[in-house]
Amino acid sequence: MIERAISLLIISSLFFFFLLLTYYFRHFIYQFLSILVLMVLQGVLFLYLNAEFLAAVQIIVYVGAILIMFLFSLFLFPEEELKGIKTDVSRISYKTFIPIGLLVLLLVISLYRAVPENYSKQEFLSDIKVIGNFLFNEYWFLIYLLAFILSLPMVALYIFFRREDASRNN
Amino acid sequence: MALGESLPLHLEILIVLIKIAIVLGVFLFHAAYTVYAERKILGRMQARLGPREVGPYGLLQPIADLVKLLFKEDIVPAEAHKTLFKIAPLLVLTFAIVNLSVIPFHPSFIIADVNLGVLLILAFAGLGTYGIILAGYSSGSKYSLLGGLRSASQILSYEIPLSLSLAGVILYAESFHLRDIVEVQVNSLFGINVFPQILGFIVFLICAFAETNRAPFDLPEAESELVAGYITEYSGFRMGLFFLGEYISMYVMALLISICYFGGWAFPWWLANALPFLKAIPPTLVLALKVYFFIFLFIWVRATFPRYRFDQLMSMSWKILIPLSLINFLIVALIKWLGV
Amino acid sequence: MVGPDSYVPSAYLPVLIMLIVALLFGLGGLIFGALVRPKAYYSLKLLPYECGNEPSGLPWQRITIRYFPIAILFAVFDVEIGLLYIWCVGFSQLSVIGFWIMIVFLLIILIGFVYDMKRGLLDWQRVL
Amino acid sequence: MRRNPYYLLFRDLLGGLLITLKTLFRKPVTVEYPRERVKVYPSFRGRHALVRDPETGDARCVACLKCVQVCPSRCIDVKYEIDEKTGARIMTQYNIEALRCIYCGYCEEVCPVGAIVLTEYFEYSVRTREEAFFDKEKLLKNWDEFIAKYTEKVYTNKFWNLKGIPDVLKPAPKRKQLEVPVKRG
Repeated sequence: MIERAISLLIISSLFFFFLLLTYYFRHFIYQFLSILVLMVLQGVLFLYLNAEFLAAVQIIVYVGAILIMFLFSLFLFPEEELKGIKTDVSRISYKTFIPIGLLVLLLVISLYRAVPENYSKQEFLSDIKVIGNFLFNEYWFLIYLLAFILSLPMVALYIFFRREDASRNN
Repeated sequence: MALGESLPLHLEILIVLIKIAIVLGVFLFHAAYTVYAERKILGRMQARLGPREVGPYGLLQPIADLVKLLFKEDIVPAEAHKTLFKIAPLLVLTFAIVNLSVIPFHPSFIIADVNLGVLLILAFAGLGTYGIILAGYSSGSKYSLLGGLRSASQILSYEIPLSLSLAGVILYAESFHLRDIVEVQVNSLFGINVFPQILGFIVFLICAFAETNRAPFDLPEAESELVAGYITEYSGFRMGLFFLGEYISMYVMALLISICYFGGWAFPWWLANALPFLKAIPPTLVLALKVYFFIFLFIWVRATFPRYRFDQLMSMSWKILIPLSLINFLIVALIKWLGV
Repeated sequence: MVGPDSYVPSAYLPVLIMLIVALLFGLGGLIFGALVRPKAYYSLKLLPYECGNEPSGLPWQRITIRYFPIAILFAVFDVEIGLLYIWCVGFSQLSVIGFWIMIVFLLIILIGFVYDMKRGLLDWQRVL
Repeated sequence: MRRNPYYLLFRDLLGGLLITLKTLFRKPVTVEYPRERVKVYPSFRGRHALVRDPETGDARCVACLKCVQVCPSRCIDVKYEIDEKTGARIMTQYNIEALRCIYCGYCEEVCPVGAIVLTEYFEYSVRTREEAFFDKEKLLKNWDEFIAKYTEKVYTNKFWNLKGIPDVLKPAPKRKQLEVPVKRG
């Protein structure tokens, strides 16, 4: 097991190194790149937990999709504007936490059952088929919820864009 | 099947290295000569001759190109982000080559025998997109930035119908491993996946053209509007790395098409029963012939069709290909569910 | 079966080796090229290409917002595809509800998608 | 948008693919220039030359200046003296700036004695602008170089408008007299 210890040590030290780099860099594209490496490293860590599907989804969804979304939204600002941005804590109001709290509550409600008896714990972690059956047969309500959560931004997108367009025309 | 069980670890690594050397050698040779074949076929399709000065029939042209690229000056524009500018072509090439490690070339020849073959290819495609965006961003030129963004959003939009049409194949085989996909489809009703999933095949083919930035979807290299897109500022060997990446990803796509939809190294059972001598052909050769046909198709389409406009490209992906691939997926799901 | 606390993903080692070899291949070519190629720069050569004109301003301006919905839609569909793939792999052991929940899932996603499409978010030229 | 339902069969796309496939097996139209040569037709207009009269050994030009007048790009410059005994003009300088020439052939056509000619020789390229500036000696030398490779005994140019040249040899517009309607009354 010494190779596992060594490789985990290497990965975690790389993790901290790139974590420090996100603070070190001033230019947003380099900060973004270090976050990207962090996400890939997280995928590798999932591999070490014998969760290979989770690792692949981590890379496909987080690195391939969500970070690209971040990047595009960073491109929306010219470079000079990004330099002047400072955090303003007072703008964060308690209303922000209401949807997050609701989401957490729903997750807890839907996850109130533990893993059923007939799924062995070892297989449950590593075998994709077992995960699939577990998700779709037992926790189908979560999938149903997720569908609404996913279709929400698509509807919100249009409203956001229409407002953006109108303000630009004025 | 973990490494280091039957043999000592360093021997296993040596075997893997030898396998990688073989695969890399074969594919770099093929990529170089695909450039030659493309120029030759494009020439003949336009009633021209193509390259024929260097060596007999111009056969040494790829080597001459390589030497030229190596000896060309490497220019990094003054306003560029230097580090990113230098890393970006390496990213594109690396993530194109890594895809080869999960593709089986023979029932028993595969570099990394992992369960998640298709998913890894999708993951590396997502990572390779960053090479293109960063190349566009870091060049410090307006054409590059626009080309990089366009190319990235093109690849992003075409990855969805691509993976949706692959979902039909995965559903049929119930496995991500490309070897399982071949074995299941050889024993299925039609012998190849094209017949129940003709829609999925067409969508996959179109998306393969768009994913590899080939004509008629070569928007990032649209000479008429964006000079050369994200490779405007690149010169010398760095530009060569981009081209190598493009040609290798072309081969990956051709391999995926022939493995997922045309039975890979095997002939469908009805053809093998009708013509028994086909069983004597070595499996890798069968796969290679299928791949060569699709590479020829890539070149053929480039010689024939004009380029799409950018908004046509996007609306085609979202409005036509995604619904089509979903329909294909639902058909496969119904077939499986009803147990036909 | 090896538990998660002592598991080494050795099946992925060849992928890592392939990654390193590919990187070394590209780097090797670049380093060899750096040894042999000429280096005769002058300031005119290092200008970004702008059809022969002097470049006017930096390229990093505000880009059109039209790229942004594509990224969001891609993220949504990517999550969907991740779920779809799990569903595909475990298909033969699905229960009836397991089969239909995916169809419902796809339909709900499609409702949002069709809404965007009808409102013209994907038409590049249309003003919203 | 309503389309022909045959559109779904991709007939136009497949037809396009078929055209390129057919062209693949056609003979290429390329001429590999240094090894193969295109046939040069008699009315080709190439490098300028002044015809050397075999009897006098000099140019046949009579310095009538018609070519200078007719040249659209004004690249011909002629200087002459007047012989005091006979009153005839004697051409002393004849300069052509070949870089400005548009190879229209008007100078040949208008020349009453057939002195200037645009030969059928086209393989000339220069490294400096001065080399493309032809004076009298250069033009005569051009003629010598051209006529040395010429195999037939008599040379005639299709653009020369001399008396005695049969109509068949003249370019097409000259053979047919164009009739221009004139408004009457």
